[in-house]
Amino acid sequence: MQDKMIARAKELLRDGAVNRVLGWKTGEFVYDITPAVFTSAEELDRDFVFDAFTAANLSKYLVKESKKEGKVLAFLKPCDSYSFQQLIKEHRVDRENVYIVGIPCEGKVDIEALKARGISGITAIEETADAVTVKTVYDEDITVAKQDVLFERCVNCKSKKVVICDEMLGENGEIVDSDRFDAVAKLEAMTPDERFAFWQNELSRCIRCNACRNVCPACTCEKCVFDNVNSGVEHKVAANSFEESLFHIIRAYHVAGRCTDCGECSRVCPQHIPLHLLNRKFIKDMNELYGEYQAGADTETRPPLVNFSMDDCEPSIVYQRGGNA
Amino acid sequence: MYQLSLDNLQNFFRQIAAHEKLYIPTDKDNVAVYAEYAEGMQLTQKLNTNRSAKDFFFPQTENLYDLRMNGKNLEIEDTREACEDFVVFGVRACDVRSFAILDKVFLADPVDSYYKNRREHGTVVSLACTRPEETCFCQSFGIDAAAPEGDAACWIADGSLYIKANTEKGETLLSYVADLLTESDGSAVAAQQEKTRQLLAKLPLANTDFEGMKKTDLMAHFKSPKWAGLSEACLGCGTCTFVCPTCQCYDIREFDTGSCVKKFRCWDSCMYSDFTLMAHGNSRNSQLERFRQRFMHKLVYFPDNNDGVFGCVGCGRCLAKCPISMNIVKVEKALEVQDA
Amino acid sequence: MQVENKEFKPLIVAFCCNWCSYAGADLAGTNRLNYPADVKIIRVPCSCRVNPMFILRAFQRGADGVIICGCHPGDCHYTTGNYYARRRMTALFSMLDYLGIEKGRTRVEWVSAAEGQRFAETMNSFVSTIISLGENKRLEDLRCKTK
Amino acid sequence: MTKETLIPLLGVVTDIRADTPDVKTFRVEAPNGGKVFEHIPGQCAMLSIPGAGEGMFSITSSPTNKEFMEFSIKKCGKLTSWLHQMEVGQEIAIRGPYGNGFPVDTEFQGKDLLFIAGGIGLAPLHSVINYCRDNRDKYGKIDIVYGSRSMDDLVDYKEIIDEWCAEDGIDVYLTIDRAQEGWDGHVGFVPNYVKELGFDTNKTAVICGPPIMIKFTLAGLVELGFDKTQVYTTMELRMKCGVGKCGRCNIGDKYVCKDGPVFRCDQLAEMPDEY
Repeated sequence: MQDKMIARAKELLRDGAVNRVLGWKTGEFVYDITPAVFTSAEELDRDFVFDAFTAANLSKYLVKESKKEGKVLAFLKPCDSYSFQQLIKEHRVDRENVYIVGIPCEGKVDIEALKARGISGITAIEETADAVTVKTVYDEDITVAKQDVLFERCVNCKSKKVVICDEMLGENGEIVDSDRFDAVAKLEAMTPDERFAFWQNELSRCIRCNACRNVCPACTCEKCVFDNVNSGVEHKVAANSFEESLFHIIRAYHVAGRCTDCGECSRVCPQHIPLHLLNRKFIKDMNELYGEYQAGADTETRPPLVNFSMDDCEPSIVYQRGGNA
Repeated sequence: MYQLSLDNLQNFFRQIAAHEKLYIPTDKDNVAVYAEYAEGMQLTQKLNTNRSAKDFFFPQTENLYDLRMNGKNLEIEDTREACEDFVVFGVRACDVRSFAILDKVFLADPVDSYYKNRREHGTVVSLACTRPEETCFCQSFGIDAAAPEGDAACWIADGSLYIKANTEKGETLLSYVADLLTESDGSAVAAQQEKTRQLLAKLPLANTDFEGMKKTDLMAHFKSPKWAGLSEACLGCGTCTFVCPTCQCYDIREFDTGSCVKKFRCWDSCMYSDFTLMAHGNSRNSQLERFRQRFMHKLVYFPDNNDGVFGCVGCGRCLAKCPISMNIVKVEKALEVQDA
Repeated sequence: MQVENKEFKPLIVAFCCNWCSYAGADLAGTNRLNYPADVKIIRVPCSCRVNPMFILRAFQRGADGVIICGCHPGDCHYTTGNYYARRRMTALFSMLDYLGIEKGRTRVEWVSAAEGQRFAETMNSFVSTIISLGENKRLEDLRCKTK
Repeated sequence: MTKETLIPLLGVVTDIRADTPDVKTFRVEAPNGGKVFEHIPGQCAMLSIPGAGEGMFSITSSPTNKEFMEFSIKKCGKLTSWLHQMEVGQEIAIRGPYGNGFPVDTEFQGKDLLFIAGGIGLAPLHSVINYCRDNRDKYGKIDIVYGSRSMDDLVDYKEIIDEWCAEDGIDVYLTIDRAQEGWDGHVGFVPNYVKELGFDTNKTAVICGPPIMIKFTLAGLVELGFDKTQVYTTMELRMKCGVGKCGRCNIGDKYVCKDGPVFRCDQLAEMPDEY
């Protein structure tokens, strides 16, 4: 796929259809891949990469890139295409300045999951269709099935379909029947005390680095309330459990109805907090209470929180269901 | 050098904990963290803790003092709590060196008494590495992962813990566990060090050389055209700063509790847009400038002010944690190319 | 099991919409209907003015319960404000429940300008719910509790 | 310096003067009288008010004054607005002194001095001007060029007219940006006025004012034949700790709060342009 992408990018550059390419750039050790803008065929040949580790969602970069001079070619995976379409819906990107090439995705490998298997000192990684083979300085040669080391978001993939593109490289996939809400349901089934203990433990690890916020393609405010000195909540550090909860509730709430469940927040969290479980709770609730809704699936429908119906349920429904008082 | 069978490790911890608060790296939620020793707590098998050890001396947040205003009267109350003696066990060579770098900042005149107080009460027991990771590059800064510094240094080899005191504090620590220790000639340690050093030489970043940065002067690095490309993907989050053992920038803020105003200090990141924001404007408006500041500070400004010592210890945390995998090694390599 | 604490005086914050519920509270007052003095009313233009942050901040500052009162659905002064508020608060309350905050610490009630009686009853019932739940310990900021 | 670097001392505001519509001068003394701490001209202090924040201000009074310190402060943000509202008798938190100050006892000694200020930029120079007046025999001729938007915006106008202008060996040149009724002095921007006045190049110059004014005045002086080593300026940047540790005012290998705020212009030329 990488070769096909480079070839197509070079064609489009040469034809003048675009003047730059947004993609992924190789790093020092196979897996440390950085999003980058390429402007020439040489750069593409030298540095462009697309493999099991090109996990970063490029849509957010298009907010800025699409405002620049000329058309930019962006390679979007299914997840990224949902985020991009949501940004179009919110008028955050200039669609006409972006040429989108959709690319299929079979899931991305989480290096942390590999390392959690005790693999360290990685010197090389080889990838086949359904496995990765890792070589280490300890003269090991370890083969792991991809399925076992995918990101959580890929294990519970919601859609392999690129929802918006100018052209598709390879075959577009379909929306997948996923079990992504199972983890949320499991938490809902706990008692409040258990849930409280669970989240206290998770959120107490937060170091307030803002990676979850800054990577989120839905978090595109010019000035975040948590950076606004006049908001009274701009503190740079989660000084206690209250501020941890406050930050994460508001962060998730602010993208509720707009979150496409791309899973970037959990991917980047240096403290491994399962932030997607907060976002998914909102999605699950809204699906159940206001009808199925997938952010980014289209550009017309109104997101549930900026919509209403006369016969919506009352907020007290929250305390009536579940039954785990 | 002294020796202790690993079967006795719990006794070793127990006896230290009987004298002073003891922190050891242990596994929690799939990562290693420093935790106060409790009966039966196991030492992690992981190379290093998820967060750095700088919290022990420079915590992410700490209260400085309280202010109370009553009409025109103001009351200033120093609220710091007395610091007890404590021991941090199992600090890796890179993190031990980070304390020396923080010392250069906080113990320089005028001394930061909050930091100094903790530093004086803390005993650092290092632990030699045996299984370095690909993200490690401490050797680029002259750090020997097989021979860590610290008040006392430890090695784990052939089912035994070897320990050697380097300072008076280290000697005091050994006195807590004297009955558990036997003399050793350290041959097992030497053999293990040899093995570790061979592994270190094979690491992918083994040949990263930061000294090349010094060949070019400050303004040439500052004006390098490379910064634009390096910083273009930067999200402006503070991950690299907050996992870094040597980042020391802080903010002083206040929290109004309703009954008083608490002045506290907390880690800050030069990557944040409001770091240099003032009432009349911002001196670093773009992420390029902020990104450049972080690396210029570590690789150029800090050595300029501190006899050539870089503000980095090669622990590799930022390499592993950056959401977009941009890091100090890539920056160094890019700037180096420009020199050639 | 919550031990009944006679000493416990809950602090309740009530966000009342200017057009209905605040007038309802006024009516309760002029009719001399009793409701606990623990309820502190904050007047807002519309129930949909209530940002989730307001609710969390109230808890931070020591509130034990937060209630949002607005016009009855269909009667909003701004036509549809309370419909939006209804969805938003549902989502927020559900999230608080998900995080393990006690059910019932937050509530939404629709009270019209003519319902002084209903306002007093609502407040009485909410205060007694909060008394039975006890002090807010799960969304508190200890710094605000020190003297 | 304040013994605990981050913990302030108490100061009492004993006098407040309104200098211009948006500048007030505050006199601060220790609760038991006298100065809270000693300083040298050009140094700063951190003033704080609970709830309004903390900010770095230059000390405008001369160290030769043994009874009190003064601060001329322009209203422009949250903290300064609060300060402008307070009344005499208010206690505030103060720590310092911070920064290097002007080299009054070394490089300045025996030199003819040229002070150039724009607007509130007079505040840091006020201290050094009065210090030089009080140690008159140590310095040569003193020239002061001071400009502001309008007559009403000239800080310390009364003192300038009554004391500075009246003193032998001091020449004061005032200017305002636009002509106005009641003003028969010079009209025009400071950098141009300096060029018009055409000073001898054997002087040591000190500039303070808005960044744009500093830039053009420096260019003007260079045009007149001044060398950058003869020109000093004082800067302000966001500061939190005041002791070169919090990293906020770091430019190049300098910390403005510790290595500055006074810089010689040839030093500035070697620093990254981030101020």
